Amino acid sequence: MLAAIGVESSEELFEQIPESLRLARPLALPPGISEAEVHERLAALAARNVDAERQVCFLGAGMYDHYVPAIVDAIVQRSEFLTPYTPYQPEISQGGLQAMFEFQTMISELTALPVATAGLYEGPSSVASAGYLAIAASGGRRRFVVSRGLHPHSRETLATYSRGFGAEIAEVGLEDGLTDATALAAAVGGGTAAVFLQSPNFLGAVEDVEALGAAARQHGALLVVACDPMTLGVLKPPGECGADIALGEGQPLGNRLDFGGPSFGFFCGSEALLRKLPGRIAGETDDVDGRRGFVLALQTREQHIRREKATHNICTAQALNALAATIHLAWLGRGGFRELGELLVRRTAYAGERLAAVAGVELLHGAPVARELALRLDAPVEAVLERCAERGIAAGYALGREYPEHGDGLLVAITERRSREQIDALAEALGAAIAAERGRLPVDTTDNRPVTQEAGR
Amino acid sequence: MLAAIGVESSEELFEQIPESLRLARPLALPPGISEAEVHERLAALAARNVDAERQVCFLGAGMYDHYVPAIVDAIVQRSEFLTPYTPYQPEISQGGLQAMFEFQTMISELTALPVATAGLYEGPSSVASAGYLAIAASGGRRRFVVSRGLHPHSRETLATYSRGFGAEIAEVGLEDGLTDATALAAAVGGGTAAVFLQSPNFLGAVEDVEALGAAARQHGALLVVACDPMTLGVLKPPGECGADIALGEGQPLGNRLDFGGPSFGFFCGSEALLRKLPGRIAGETDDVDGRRGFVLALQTREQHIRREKATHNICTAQALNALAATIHLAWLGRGGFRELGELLVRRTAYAGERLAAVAGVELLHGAPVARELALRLDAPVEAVLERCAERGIAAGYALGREYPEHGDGLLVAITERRSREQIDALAEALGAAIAAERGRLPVDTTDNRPVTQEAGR
Amino acid sequence: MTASEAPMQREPAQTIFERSKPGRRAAVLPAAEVPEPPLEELIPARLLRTAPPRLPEVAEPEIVRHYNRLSRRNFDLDSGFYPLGSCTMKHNPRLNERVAALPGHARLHPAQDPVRAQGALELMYLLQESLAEICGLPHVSLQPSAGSHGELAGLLLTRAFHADRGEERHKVLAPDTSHGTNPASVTMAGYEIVKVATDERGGVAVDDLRAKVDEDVACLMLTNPNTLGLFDENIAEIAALIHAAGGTLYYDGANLNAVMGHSRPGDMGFDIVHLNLHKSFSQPHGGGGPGAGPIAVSERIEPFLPRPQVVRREGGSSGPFFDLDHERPKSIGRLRGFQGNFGVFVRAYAYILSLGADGLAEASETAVLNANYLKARLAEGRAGKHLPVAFERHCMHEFVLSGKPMKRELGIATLDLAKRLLDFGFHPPTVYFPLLVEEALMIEPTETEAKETLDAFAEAIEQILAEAEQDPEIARQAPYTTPVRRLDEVKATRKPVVRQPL
Amino acid sequence: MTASEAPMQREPAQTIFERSKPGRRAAVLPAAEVPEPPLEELIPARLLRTAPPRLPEVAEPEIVRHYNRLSRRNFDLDSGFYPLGSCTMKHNPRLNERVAALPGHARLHPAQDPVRAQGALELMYLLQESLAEICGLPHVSLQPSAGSHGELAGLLLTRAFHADRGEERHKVLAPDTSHGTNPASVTMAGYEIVKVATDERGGVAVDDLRAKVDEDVACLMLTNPNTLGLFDENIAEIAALIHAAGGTLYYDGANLNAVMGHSRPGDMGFDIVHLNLHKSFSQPHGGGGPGAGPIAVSERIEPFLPRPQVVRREGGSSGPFFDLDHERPKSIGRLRGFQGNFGVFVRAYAYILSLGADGLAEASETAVLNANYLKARLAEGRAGKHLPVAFERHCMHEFVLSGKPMKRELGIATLDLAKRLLDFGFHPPTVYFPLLVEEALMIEPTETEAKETLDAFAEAIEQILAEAEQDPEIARQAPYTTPVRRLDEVKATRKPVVRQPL
Ligand SMILES: Cc1ncc(COP(=O)(O)O)c(C=O)c1O
Ligand SMILES: Cc1ncc(COP(=O)(O)O)c(C=O)c1O
Repeated sequence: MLAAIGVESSEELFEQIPESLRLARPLALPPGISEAEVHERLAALAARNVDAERQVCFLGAGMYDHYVPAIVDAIVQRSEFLTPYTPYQPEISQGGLQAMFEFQTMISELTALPVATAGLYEGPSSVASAGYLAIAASGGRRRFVVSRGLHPHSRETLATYSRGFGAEIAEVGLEDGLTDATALAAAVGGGTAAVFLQSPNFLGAVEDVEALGAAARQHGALLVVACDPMTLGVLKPPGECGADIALGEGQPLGNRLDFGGPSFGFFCGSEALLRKLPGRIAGETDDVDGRRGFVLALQTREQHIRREKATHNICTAQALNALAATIHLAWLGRGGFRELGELLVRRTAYAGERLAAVAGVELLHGAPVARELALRLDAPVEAVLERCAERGIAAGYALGREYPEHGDGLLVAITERRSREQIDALAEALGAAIAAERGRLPVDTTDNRPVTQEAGR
Repeated sequence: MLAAIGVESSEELFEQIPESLRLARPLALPPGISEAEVHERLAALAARNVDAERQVCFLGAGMYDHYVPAIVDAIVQRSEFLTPYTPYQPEISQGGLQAMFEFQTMISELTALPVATAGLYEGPSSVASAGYLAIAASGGRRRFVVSRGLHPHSRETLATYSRGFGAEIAEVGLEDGLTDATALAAAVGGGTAAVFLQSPNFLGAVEDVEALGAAARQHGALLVVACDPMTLGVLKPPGECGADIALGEGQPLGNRLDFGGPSFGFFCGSEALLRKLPGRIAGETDDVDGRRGFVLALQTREQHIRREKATHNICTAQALNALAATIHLAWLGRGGFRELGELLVRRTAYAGERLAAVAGVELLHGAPVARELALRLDAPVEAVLERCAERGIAAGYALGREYPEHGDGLLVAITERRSREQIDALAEALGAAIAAERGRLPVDTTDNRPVTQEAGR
Repeated sequence: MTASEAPMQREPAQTIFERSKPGRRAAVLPAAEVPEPPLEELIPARLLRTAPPRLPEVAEPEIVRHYNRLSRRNFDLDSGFYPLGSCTMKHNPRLNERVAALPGHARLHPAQDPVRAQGALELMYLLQESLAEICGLPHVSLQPSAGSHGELAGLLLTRAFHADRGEERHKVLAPDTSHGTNPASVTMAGYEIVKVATDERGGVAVDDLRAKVDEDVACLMLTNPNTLGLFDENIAEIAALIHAAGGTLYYDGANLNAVMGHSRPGDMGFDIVHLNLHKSFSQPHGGGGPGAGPIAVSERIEPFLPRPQVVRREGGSSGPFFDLDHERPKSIGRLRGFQGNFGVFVRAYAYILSLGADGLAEASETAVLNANYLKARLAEGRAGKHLPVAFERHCMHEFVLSGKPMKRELGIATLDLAKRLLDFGFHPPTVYFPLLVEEALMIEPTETEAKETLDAFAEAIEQILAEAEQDPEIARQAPYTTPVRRLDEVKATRKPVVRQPL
Repeated sequence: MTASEAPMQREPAQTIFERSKPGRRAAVLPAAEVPEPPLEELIPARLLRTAPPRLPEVAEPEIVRHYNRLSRRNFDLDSGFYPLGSCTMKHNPRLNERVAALPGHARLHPAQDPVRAQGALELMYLLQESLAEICGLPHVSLQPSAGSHGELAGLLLTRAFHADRGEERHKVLAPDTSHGTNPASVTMAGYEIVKVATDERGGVAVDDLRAKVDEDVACLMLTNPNTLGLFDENIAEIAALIHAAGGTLYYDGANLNAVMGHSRPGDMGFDIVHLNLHKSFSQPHGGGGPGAGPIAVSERIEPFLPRPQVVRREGGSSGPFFDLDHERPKSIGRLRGFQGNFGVFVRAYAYILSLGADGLAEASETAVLNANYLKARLAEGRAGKHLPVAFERHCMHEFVLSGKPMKRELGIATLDLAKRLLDFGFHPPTVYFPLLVEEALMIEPTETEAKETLDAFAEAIEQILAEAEQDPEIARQAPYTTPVRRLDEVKATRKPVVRQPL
C-alpha cells in the first residue's frame, strides 16, 4: 500500500503535522488487553454498583425501572439497526426510516398532537429546545413562565440554554403539590414566549393542564407540556388540553436505566409548528416506480442545509432508543398500553394508602397521583434511605437538594415490576427506619441481601 | 374460521379423541404469568446457582470455562440462524449449509482426518455412536477394547448403547496416568471391532496414541480417539497418529457451560468410512445455473431415507452449537488457536509446579499434561473442596466416585480465564484447607465473596 | 446490473477460508503471565503437533460481515410462514433466550456441587414434574438430547424391563406411517422392526396388528395423533392388545402439540413417551438443533430410567434439597455426558410458566383450529381439485395432502410445487412423507400463525396451480428468486466434496 | 415472479399499523394484586383520557417478523463498506454491547446514591482521565449527548469565560468548510457567525483570519484535520492570533480518528474540544444515535464546566471515593438530565481498554494509511480523470474528490454516482459537503477496512465511470436493486406526511 501512495512509511503521512505538534511519546494509557480481560474488568466495575436486580428500586424522578420485553433487545441488537448512520441514503435505509415514521405516529397518538419528530437527546434538553423554538415561533418574545413542578433538570437545562440564546425565566410555585394557578396567570403576559408545565409534575401530582393553559392562550404564548409517556394511556393527553408542544423523557418506553442514558426525548407539536420543529422527521413519499417509501422530510429546517439559520443544531440524536420505544409500544399494543397505565395508577394508589399508614409517614400533598408519590418523613431522609438500603430497598428520591422547602420529602416511584409484596416490604422498612431514627437505634448492618430474590418466588 | 371448517366450536374438532381419553380437568399446572414475572422467577432460580462469574472455576472433566467471544452470541442469536429447521430446502438454507461446510473443514483440519460430519449430540454419545459404526465397519465384530483413561461418561454411555446393539467391552487400566500398553496389546484380538483411547485422557495425561494404536492396526480393529479440541493446536492430531475415527466434546469451542448442555459432539473419519458416518454432512455442489451451492450430502445414510437400515437414528442434532464453534474458530484463527493451546500448556505447567509445592498436595501421575492435571491430596477431598468453595474457589473435580482407586484425587482444569493470580489463590486455598483439615480447625464461613472481582482489578 | 438477477444471486458463495489473508486475526489473547519455555520442554516432541491446523486468518469486521451475509441466505421462522409438517415450527419467544443466557444458567459448570446448583436442579425437577403432568405419567428423565435419542432410550428401557422379568424379545412393531427415526432406533437398540398397516381411516389396521402381536413383541411404537395428523380412535383397544401380550407401548411425542391439556399419553395406556422440547415447547430449532427429548414413563418402567436422576430430598430446616441420584441399580445407565441439554430445559420451563395450564391447552386448541381451517381453505378451488387430502376427516394439528392428481393432471410434482412456493416467500410443507401417501405434502401451520398468513398461503397454492395449468414449466424450473436455484444433489452424493481443499 | 424485480421490491412497504387486527396483542401484564376501583375514584374524571391511543394490535410473532423484515431494508456497517466521510464508520466491537448490557450498568438507576454506584462513577472518572490524556487537556465533562451538544456546551463555556472577565463578545469565527452544526450551534448560543476563507492548501486563509480577528471575537471553531481531511499546518500561528485577541479556540473533534496518539488538540493550543464517542470510540451509530459528545477543556475554562461533575475524593481507609459534585458556583449549569449517556461511556471505555495506548495510535495510523491508499487508487484510471482530488496533498483519515469534471465530461452528477454505487453494494461517500468543493465526494475508509475492500470500491467507481461513458442514463436512473428506487423528496417536503392517518 505504501508503494501505491509513494511513501516509505506511514509516519511520512503524518509529516503534514508540524514536528512540534507531533506527540513524541506514547499516550499515558495502559497497553491494550484481551477481550476476556476487558470483560472481566468491566464486570468487576459493574459489580460495584447496586442495580435494580440487586435492590428493590422505588427510584424514579423521570427514569423508571419498567420491564423491557426481550424482543426489544433482540431487534435493536440486529446489525441492520445497530450500525447504520443517520439515513442520508433513503433507498438503502427504508428500515430505519419506516421505523421513525411508525414511531412518530405512535408518539403523536400518545400525546394527541398531530406532529411528532423522530426524537431529541432526552427529556430536559428537549424542554430547552422548546424554549428555543418558542422564541422563533412567538416572533422574538424572550420570557418563559415555568412551573416549579417542571423537573428540576429541565428547569436547570432551560436556564443554561437561555443564557445562550437569551431569555429570562419566571418561576411559578406549587400549592399543595399543584402549580399555583393565580400566580401563573399573574406571571404570564404579552411578552411571554411560552408557559412550561409538567403533568404529572415532579411531585407526582396530576395537573389540570387545560385550566392552567388558559393564561397562555390568552396572551398568545405557547403552552409547552412535559409528560410521562407511561401515563398517557389513562391521563388526558396534552393535545386535548390545548398544548402547542408536548414533550418528555422517553426512557420509560423500551429503554433501560443505563445510569441515566442513552434514552431519548420525544417532541410533538401542532401543525402550525411543523416547519419550526427541531431534529429529524421521517416522511412518506413514493419512488420513481410509484413504490411507497420514506425519507427524511423537511430537511430545510436542519443544520446540514440551513447552517446558522437552522431551527436547531442537532445532528446525531437517539434513533436506536426511539426504535426501542416503537417496539415496546407495538408489544404493549392498544390494550396493553392502557392496562399498564391503569395498573400504575392502582398500585400507586395502594402504595399511597399503605405508606401513609406508616407511623412517621404522611403524604406530602393531597393532589391526585398516577405513578409516583411524594411523602413527608418524620425523620432525617438520608438516614432513613440508608437504613432501607441496608434491607435491599432503594426507598426513593430525596427532594431536599432540589426542593429545600421539602427537606423532609421523599419521592416514591411505582412500576409494574414493583409488586404489592415489595410495596408492603417498603412500608415495613420505612416504618422500622423511622422508628429507629427517632429512637436513635444503632444501624443494623447484617442483612443486606437483596429481597428481590425472595420476592421472585 | 369455524364456519369455513363447518363446526360450531373448536371443541368439536377434539371429538375424534374418545371421550374417555379426553382430559376432563385442566392440567394441574399454575396459570400463565407475565414475561416480567417469568424473568423474575427464573432470575431468582439462577441466583441460587454459584456460576463461574461468582466463583473462580477450576472444574473441567470435559467442559471448560473458556471465554466465548461476543461475536459468537451476536451471530448465533440472529433469527436467521436461530430459528430455521434442519436445511431440507437447500435453496433457502445456504447460510446454514455453508456454515456446516466450513465447520466440517475446520474440524477436519483440527483432527487431521479427511472427513468430518456436521456434528452429533455431545462427546460421550459420540463415542457410543463410534461403537455402533465400528460393528458395521468391522463386518460384525462385537468387542470393544476401552482405555480406562476414556471419560467415565463416555465409557458408561458406550456400555448403555452396547446393551442395545449388542457388544462386549474390555477395559484396560492406567499405569502412572497412562493407558497400560501391554495390557492393551493383550486385550486386542481378531474379534476386536474398535479400540477406544482418549488424549489427553481423563486424568489429563497426554497419551502416546500412535504407539498404543499399533495393536488395533495389527488386528484390523478401528482406532477411535477422543480428544479435547482446544489441545489440537499443540498436540499431534489423531489423524497423524493412525486414528480411523476422531471425536470429542465440542463445548470448549464457542459454547457456554450451560450446566452441561446443549453443546455438540464432533466426529471425524477416514475416507473409507465416509458412507458409514452418523448424522448430517454438508456437501458442495452447483445449482442449475452453475452457481456454487451446498446441500445435505449422502442422505442415503440417514433415517429419513434408509429407515431401519440407516447408519444411525439421529435427526435433530446440534447445528447451532456447531455454528458457535465455527465462529469461535474463525475468531481465533490459525495463529490464535495455536497460541491458545500454548497458553494452556504453559499455565497448566505453572499450576502443576505451584500446586505440587503446596504441603499435602502432590501430582497424581508423572505423565505430560496439556490443560488439566490430577492431584493427590493428603486430606479428605470433599472437605477440602468445601473449604475452598467458601473462599469463592471451585478447586476442581473429585475423582473418587468414578475412580475409587483415586479416592484422594482431584482434577484441576486450566483455561485462558484462569489467571496466574487465580492459580496462586488456588494454591493458597488448598494449602489452608488441607492444613485446617489435618488440624481439624473449624470451617471459616465469614468471607465467601467471589474473588473474581478482586482478580478483575 | 439491473434487478434481473436477485441481489444475492450476484454474490457468489465464498467461504471464510476464501476470505483468509496470512497474518490477519481477530482474537487477542491474555498474556501468558507464566514462564514460557519451548513446549518440547513440557511435552515430549513426538507428541506435539508440527504444523498448526490451517484455520482461516480473518479480522473481526470481516468475520462479522461474512456470517451476517451468510445468515441472509437462510429463510427462517422470523421471516415468514414455515408449515413444515411434523416439525411444529411455532414462534420462539425471545424471553426464553434471555433467561437461558443469565450467567447463573449459562456459566454454571455441570460438575458444580449440587449444594451450589440448587436453582438449576430445582428447575430441572420442576420441569420433570410439569412434563409428567402433561403426559399423565409419573416419572420423567430429561437426559435424552432429542427425539431420536428419547426413542433409543425408550427401547433400551423396554429391553431392560423385559430382561428384568427374565425375558428376551426380538420384535418391535410400528405403523408404516412412522417417522424414519422409529425404525432406525429399533435397529440401533438391537431389535427387529415389524411394520403394521394403516386402515382406511388413517389409523392402525387393528386386524393386521392383532395378526402380528405375539410373545416376541417387545414394544409397539406409535405417534398419536399420527403422522397423518389423525388421532387413532382405537388406541384403547390397541393398548390392550399390546399389554395383553406383555409388550410395552411407546409414544412418539413429536405430535404432542395437538393434545396438550386435552389428552394424555399416559391415560391412553402408553408406558413410555418422548417429548421434543424443540417442538411443542418452543426451543428454537437452530437450523438443526439443539433440542431435547425427555422421556416420561409409567411406574413399571421407572426403575430402569437413565442415571443420574434429579430427585427432591425432603431436607430438614433448610427446606427440600435437590440432588443428582447416581444410585440406581437397575438403571440402563447413561445416555450422554452430564445431565442433559440444560439450556433447553430453561427455555421449555420458561415457556410452560408463560402459558400455564390454560395457555398450553389453548395453544393446542388453536393449533388444531388453524390446521383444520387451512385444510378447509385448501379443499376449495384448484387445490381442492388437484391436491386432495389423504384422509377425509377432521385433522388434529396437521394434515396430509396428496399431489398425485396434480402430477397427473397438471404435470407438476409435489417437489415442483414446493420449490415454486419458495418464490412466493413461503417455506414448503414437509414433502414425500409419510411414505404411505403418494406425492405427500404434510402441512402443520401451528398455533402462532395468523389467519391472514394461512389465507395468503392458500392463495399462493391456488396461483401456482393456476400458473401450472398455463405452463407447468414455470414450477418445474422453480425457484427463481432464491440465493441459489435447484441444486445438483446427485453430484453431491456421487462425488462428495465435504470439506474445503486447502 | 421471476427475479426481474428484486425480492424486496415486490414486498410493498406495510406499517405495523397496517398489520393490526382488533383484539390482538403481545403483552401479558402482571395482575394488579391490589384493589381495582374505577379510575374516576382515584383521579378526577376531567383529567382522564377517554379514548386510548390507537396503538397497533399485533401478536408477538408478527411484531418480530415485521421488524426483522424492516431491518433487511437497511444497509449497515456489518453488511459492507461504508466510507461516509466525516462519520468514521469503523467496526463496532460486539464486546462493547455485551459489557454495556451487564445488569450492573443497564439496570442502574441514575439517582442511585453514589455510595452504591461507585463502579459507574469510577468508570466515568477513568474515561474522563483517558480522554483528557488523548486530548492533551486537563479537564473533561462527559455530559454532552453528541457532537453538536458539545459544540453548544463549548460556546456557552466561552460566553461564561468572557462574562467572568466582564466582557461580552458577539462574533464566532469558523472556516467556510465547517460542518453545519458549527454555525447552527453558534446561533443557538446567541452568537453571530463569521466565515473565514480557505487557502489554496486547504487550510484556514490566515490573512483573511487576521483581517477578521478583533476584540469582539469570542471564539474560533476549527476542525483539524479539517473537513477536507487536511491538517492545518498553520495551526500554531492561528492559535496565537486568537489568543492574542482574547478569544477561545474550539476544536471540533469529529475528526480525531486521524490523530489519536499522534497529535493532541491541547498541544495545538485549543481551549475546548468535543469528541464524538460514536465516531472515534466505536459507539454504534444506531441509524442516527445514540452518541455522546464529551468536552475536554483547559484550566482557564474548567470553572465553568457543566454541573454535576464526576470527581474523585481521596477517601480514608476505604480508598478513594467517586462522587457527583453539584457545588460549582461558576458552572454554566446542566445541559441535560442526570449524568449523560452512560451506556455510551461504557462502550467507549471498553474500546480504550481493548486498544490501549499503542492500539489507538495504530488505529489512527491505519486510518490515515487506508485513506491515502484509496486516494492513490482513485487517482488512477477514469476516477483520476473525472474525479480529481480537491486539494492535492497527502490527506489524513479522509479526502475529498470533486465530481465537477465528471458532471461536465460524462454528464452524471455526484448524486448519480452515489446512487449507482448502491447497486454495487457500497454505501456512498458523503456527498455535496464540504460546500467549498463543487460536486464534492468526501471519502473516509477508516482503519477497520481491508485492502481488498478498498480495491473493490475503487474498481466499482471505475466501472460506473466506464458505464457512464457508454450510457450516462444508467447512473442517472440508478439505483435499480434497492428495496425502493429514487424517492421523491420534494413531495415529502411540499406535502409532508409525517404520521400515519388512522
Ligand atoms: C414424528 C417424529 N418422530 C421423531 C422425530 C425425531 O425427533 P428429533 O429430530 O428430535 O430426533 C421427529 C422429528 O422430525 C418426528 O417428526
Ligand atoms: C465535522 C463534524 N462536526 C460535528 C458533527 C456533529 O456531531 P454529532 O452528529 O455527534 O452531533 C459532525 C457529525 O456529522 C461532524 O462530522
